[in-house]
Amino acid sequence: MPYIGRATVTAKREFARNMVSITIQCPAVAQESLPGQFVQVRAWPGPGTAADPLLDRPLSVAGVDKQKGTFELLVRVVGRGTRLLASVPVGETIRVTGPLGRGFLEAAGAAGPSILVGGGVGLAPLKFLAEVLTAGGHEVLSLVGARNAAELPPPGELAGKVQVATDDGSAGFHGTVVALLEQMLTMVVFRSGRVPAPVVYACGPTPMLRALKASATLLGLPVYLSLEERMACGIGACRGCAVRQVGPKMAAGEVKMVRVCHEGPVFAAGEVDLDA
Amino acid sequence: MPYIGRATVTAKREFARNMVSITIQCPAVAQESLPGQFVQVRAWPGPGTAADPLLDRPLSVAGVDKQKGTFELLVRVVGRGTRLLASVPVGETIRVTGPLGRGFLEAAGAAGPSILVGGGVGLAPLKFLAEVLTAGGHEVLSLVGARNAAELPPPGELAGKVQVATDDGSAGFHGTVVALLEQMLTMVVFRSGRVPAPVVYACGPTPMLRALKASATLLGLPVYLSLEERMACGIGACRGCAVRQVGPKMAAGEVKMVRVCHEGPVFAAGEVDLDA
Amino acid sequence: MPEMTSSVAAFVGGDGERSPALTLPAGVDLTAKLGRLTLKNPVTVASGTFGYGHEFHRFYDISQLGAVMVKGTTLHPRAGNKPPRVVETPAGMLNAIGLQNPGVDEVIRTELPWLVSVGATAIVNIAGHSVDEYGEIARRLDSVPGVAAIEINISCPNVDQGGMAFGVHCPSAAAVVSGVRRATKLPIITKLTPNVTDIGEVARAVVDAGSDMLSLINTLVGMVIDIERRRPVLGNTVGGLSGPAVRPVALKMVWDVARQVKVPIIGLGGIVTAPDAIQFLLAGASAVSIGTANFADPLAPLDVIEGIAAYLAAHGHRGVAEIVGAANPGFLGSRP
Amino acid sequence: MPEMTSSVAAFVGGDGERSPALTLPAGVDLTAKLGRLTLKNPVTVASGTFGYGHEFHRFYDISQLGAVMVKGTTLHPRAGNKPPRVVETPAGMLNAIGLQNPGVDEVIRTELPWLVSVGATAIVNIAGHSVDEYGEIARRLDSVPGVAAIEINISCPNVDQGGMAFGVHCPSAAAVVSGVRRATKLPIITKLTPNVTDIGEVARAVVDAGSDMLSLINTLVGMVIDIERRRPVLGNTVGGLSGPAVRPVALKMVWDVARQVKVPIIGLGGIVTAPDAIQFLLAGASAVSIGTANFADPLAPLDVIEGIAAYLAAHGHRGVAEIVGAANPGFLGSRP
Ligand SMILES: Cc1cc2nc3c(=O)[nH]c(=O)nc-3n(C[C@H](O)[C@H](O)[C@H](O)COP(=O)(O)OP(=O)(O)OC[C@H]3O[C@@H](n4cnc5c(N)ncnc54)[C@H](O)[C@@H]3O)c2cc1C
Ligand SMILES: Cc1cc2nc3c(=O)[nH]c(=O)nc-3n(C[C@H](O)[C@H](O)[C@H](O)COP(=O)(O)OP(=O)(O)OC[C@H]3O[C@@H](n4cnc5c(N)ncnc54)[C@H](O)[C@@H]3O)c2cc1C
Ligand SMILES: Cc1cc2nc3c(=O)[nH]c(=O)nc-3n(C[C@H](O)[C@H](O)[C@H](O)COP(=O)(O)O)c2cc1C
Ligand SMILES: Cc1cc2nc3c(=O)[nH]c(=O)nc-3n(C[C@H](O)[C@H](O)[C@H](O)COP(=O)(O)O)c2cc1C
Ligand code: FES
Ligand code: FES
Repeated sequence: MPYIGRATVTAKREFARNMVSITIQCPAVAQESLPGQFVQVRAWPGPGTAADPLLDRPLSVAGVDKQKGTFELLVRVVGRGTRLLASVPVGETIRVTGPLGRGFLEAAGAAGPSILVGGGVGLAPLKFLAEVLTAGGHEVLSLVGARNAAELPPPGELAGKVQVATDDGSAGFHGTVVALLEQMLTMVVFRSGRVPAPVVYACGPTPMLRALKASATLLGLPVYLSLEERMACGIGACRGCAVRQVGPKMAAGEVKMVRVCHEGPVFAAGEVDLDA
Repeated sequence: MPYIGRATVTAKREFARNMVSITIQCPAVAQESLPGQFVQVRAWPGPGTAADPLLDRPLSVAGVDKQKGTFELLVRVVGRGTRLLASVPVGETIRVTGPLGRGFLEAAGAAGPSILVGGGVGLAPLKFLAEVLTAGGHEVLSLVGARNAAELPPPGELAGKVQVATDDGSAGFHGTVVALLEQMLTMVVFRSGRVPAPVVYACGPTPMLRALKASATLLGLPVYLSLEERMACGIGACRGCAVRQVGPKMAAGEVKMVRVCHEGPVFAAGEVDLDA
Repeated sequence: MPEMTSSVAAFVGGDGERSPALTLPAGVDLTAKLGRLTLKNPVTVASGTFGYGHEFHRFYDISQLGAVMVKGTTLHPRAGNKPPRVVETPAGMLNAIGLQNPGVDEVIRTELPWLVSVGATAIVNIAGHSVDEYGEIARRLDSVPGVAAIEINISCPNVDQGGMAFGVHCPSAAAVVSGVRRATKLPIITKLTPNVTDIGEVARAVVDAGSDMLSLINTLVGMVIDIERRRPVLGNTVGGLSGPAVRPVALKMVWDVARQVKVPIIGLGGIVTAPDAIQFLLAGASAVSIGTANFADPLAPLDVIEGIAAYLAAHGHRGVAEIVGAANPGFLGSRP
Repeated sequence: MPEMTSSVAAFVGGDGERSPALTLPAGVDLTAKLGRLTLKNPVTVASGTFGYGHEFHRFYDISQLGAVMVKGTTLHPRAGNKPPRVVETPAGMLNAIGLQNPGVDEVIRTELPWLVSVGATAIVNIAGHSVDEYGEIARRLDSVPGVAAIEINISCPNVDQGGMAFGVHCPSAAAVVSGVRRATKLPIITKLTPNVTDIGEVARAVVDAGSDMLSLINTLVGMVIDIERRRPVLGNTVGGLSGPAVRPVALKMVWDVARQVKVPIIGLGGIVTAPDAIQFLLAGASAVSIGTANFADPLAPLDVIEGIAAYLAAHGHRGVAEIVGAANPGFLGSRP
């Protein structure tokens, strides 16, 4: 059963430009969360006392400290909800519902050597995933993309090996993170002929996921994507976040919808239609 | 021209039970305000970024410090707007529009010996008025009513002589502030045959104002009332706060509306219809 | 200022936290009698906002609700509209789900038995492309255990054919209701659309056609445009507006309809809190539905049930019916 | 975290502070051409939310606005409805002012000359109890200096007779417009009510009757009940819902009407910010009106003018007309 109730903000820090790390005291979420799962957050009054913004905001769990009973969010301030959340003073409570959804490793079925590909806020669930994988002794390479150096996370924030890419070339590889992946895969992984092949986990803007799905499929690697879709309830009730299921498991002519908030947010790349 | 823009909360204290005194740095309002005038306050996001609560809240100026450029509000927390205002941390800014409306002494035309009658939040403008009148060397007697002792302002908060009345008799006169006034007027003022007769200024719930209008008219004293009406704009534009003008100045059959926010909030008791 | 702090706390991070069990005052009977349909209490949850109840049953025991109106059910399975399907608006949201549902047979096979198993009172919301289709769905549901009533959705703005098209004109609305009336003995609730010039007229037409009750309102048609992409945000272009934003419109329509028909009314549209719900009861609704509020506060219906009970107790009422229509001088329905 | 602090600051105490003068980018022509009515810019202020402009002229020079739609004007003075006349609702408000105004002759004698004297473009919103009365008001305004256009209000929900009753049926709506058409050579804008099943039908009827332009929407009918007193909050029982809450409904109606008539449309309903206004332009409105937002932020129209100009500049447009209807594939109006 997901937790629903108040939780206290215990720390905040600027993680990268316009991105805030927020630590929240909530033992239930800290205990139960798996990488790739998310919480619904309300950091403003309502809905009874003030109804705008009306809906909670979905945010990935970016890490947990089970001992302390805290979990972390990495929030990019893009609109009013994220701005209100970023403005909650340390010591105040917000409302948290979660953990929700299916995580990366549940989607993949097993842990092993992994390549993590993230852009922008896509970083949040991957940070948690990298921690869990390295703690389990698995090799992890994270490829982190951003528009420029200022938007990159500080070095050392992600467990395992990290390579960065920036659109403007101000740090690391000059280009997209998917281009970086392509280069690395052809150069490194395949040349080494390593078995088992790594699994690719990715989270980021849909165009990035689309590009990634194309290249990785080409290279024959299993790819799991964490999707974002506009949500109303976040708990599976409204069917607002549904995407179309595709792939070999479907009968001809069969139309099946899956909910990003419930069957997802992590899906095998071949399982969902990214083009709707 | 009324000020419109941000102003900083510089101090907060609990004034009486459920009533907060808030000091706001805003030289324009501090300089220009007269007792009985009010400001429109917005202590929450919007209207563009969040539209609920939609409208500003009208609050009387309860005092000014022209030197420091600050003014005071006395706010009773009754709903979401006043609660949000009471929750603004010292150091943060709110939006202020004002001063607005016509004050007590502008309505009365001249200052002189005065009886101030206030219940609940009606205290706010009277506190300011008592200060200005005593500073001008006028005799002031304030009659302050509350449900019980806890809701009364601390002694010394109001300039001039103060008598209190409580509904439950837990402090001062046992009964309404209007009953107290009646008793005092018959006992003190008239027996002393003093000339000029004092002017009565009042602010409080409409039933209190109605009762006061009745008794004071009976006793032949000039009475000025600060009215409250639901407001949308607070600046005279919407005609939402209009009340009907009555009295000898009106032609037979003439219907004239006055705006509480613009021609008021202070009116001569005989000038306005309190029964609509 | 300790008191200030506590009054302030409620304003950061949403409304309060609560237990998943109800605490009710003694001496208040919450039973809601809607003609031959009797509900535990007058608080139901609105179709399309509660799925089939599974998701909420994780948070609280949904048998505590007056009834669960299940997601709009069609004859055949429907995949629904293309994304995005929802977008937030000031104090509201637009949805264009497009009646995604597994079809009536699957609902009968899996969802209704589950609702029965957890003790929930189920009302099945149905939608069709033709009068015949409505009738056929009703026929299949007629003798299914655990169906307390059928709610006819002639007000869904998010499907190409059928849906709201039936609900905006009296003759077609009446035809659907007559068809369903012939197909089932179950109590029929007809759900009205607010997107009409005169909702009273439609209400009278469907009551004359045999509807045992009415529910109102469904969503108002609306849209949002993405100014950077220069196209509607919703995949379906338009959607249905719901949530607190529409509450004053919904209340006015319940008020009007309660003056024009005698059948029980289920009021909905933007209800979040007990005071919101009580407004609808006072206007003349015998029960209410909580819709969009379930998304913003999954425990909202429990607060509403408790709040209504507390209001009744505080005002010395022993039952809900005593306040139904109590603010509406023209209320036509019956009160004890 | 200095950046966080600045992004946070905007959230306490309302939206930003601004200068009462406009700052506009070079190279963007804001002129709005609405048939034979040309406005400085496409941002007007809505009737009933701006009085006759005096109150706002204390805060900024109102000649900077595209136009001022003055308060609904009747043949004789009107006192309006009994209080309370306004009540806040989620992201909106209800009003039942009841057309308080000094009558057309007084408006001609004092208000219009003042508006002329400050350089404002005035559009007079008129309301009558009969077709003849509408005609008579228009006749009196016909040759008055400083009247840029007449806006026919057949959509006011707050008066017993006339008002919205005319606007919900095509024949009566057309009759009012024909009457006014005969009485004046001034450009006529007809203001439509959203409280109808099919606003496109009414739009076509009034355009056929000679309306040069349309404005939409007026308010949705709604109500709020005081649950302690058990009676409607408003003295008038019902009122008109306005503000951000109604924006999605208004936008959808502008979108629909822009696909059915070729005349210029003035879009309104819940506009607060430039992005809100741009949605209406992209849907097919040639200009917009700011209504309720004036109450919550008296300087809102200035932000909207600047924001539209900035959007045009950022997207390489030289004039407003280039984006009118740009998101609406069925847009019927003309674009350069
Ligand atoms: C499962 C899931 C996990 C997420 N995890 C994170 C995370 O860890 N960190 C993080 O910073 N963000 C995350 N997001 C995104 C985050 O939920 C949104 O950024 C947030 O809801 C925006 O709220 P806002 O009020 O600040 O923006 P709004 O004011 O609502 O919108 C700002 C802008 O973003 C657009 N927008 C808003 N929501 C969406 C959407 N769902 N899809 C497309 N466009 C949208 C709006 O149209 C607007 O242009 C996640 C989203 C999902 C679905
Ligand atoms: C000119 C003027 C000066 C004022 N000065 C002060 C002051 O100095 N200090 C102070 O504490 N208050 C003052 N008030 C009252 C204050 O404006 C209201 O208490 C406040 O707006 C309520 O806002 P809220 O959001 O907290 O309450 P809401 O949540 O809006 O409402 C709380 C309750 O009060 C009722 N209510 C709200 N507004 C009104 C109204 N105008 N008339 C009747 N019932 C209403 C609501 O129906 C509800 O029951 C003044 C009002 C006016 C018009
Ligand atoms: C996401 C969503 C889906 C809905 N689906 C249905 C439906 O299938 N059938 C129906 O009759 N109404 C449906 N509705 C309408 C609601 O049942 C309700 O009438 C409306 O939302 C107004 O109530 P509210 O403001 O409390 O949500 C849906 C509403 C929403 C928000
Ligand atoms: C207080 C108030 C008074 C109004 N008076 C009039 C009026 O006299 N004539 C008219 O055509 N519309 C009137 N309206 C409607 C507005 O002009 C506008 O159509 C409506 O409020 C929707 O726009 P908004 O949401 O931006 O306010 C009034 C609205 C309000 C809020
Ligand atoms: S957001 Fe409601 S089902 Fe996913
Ligand atoms: S509140 Fe608008 S005129 Fe007074």
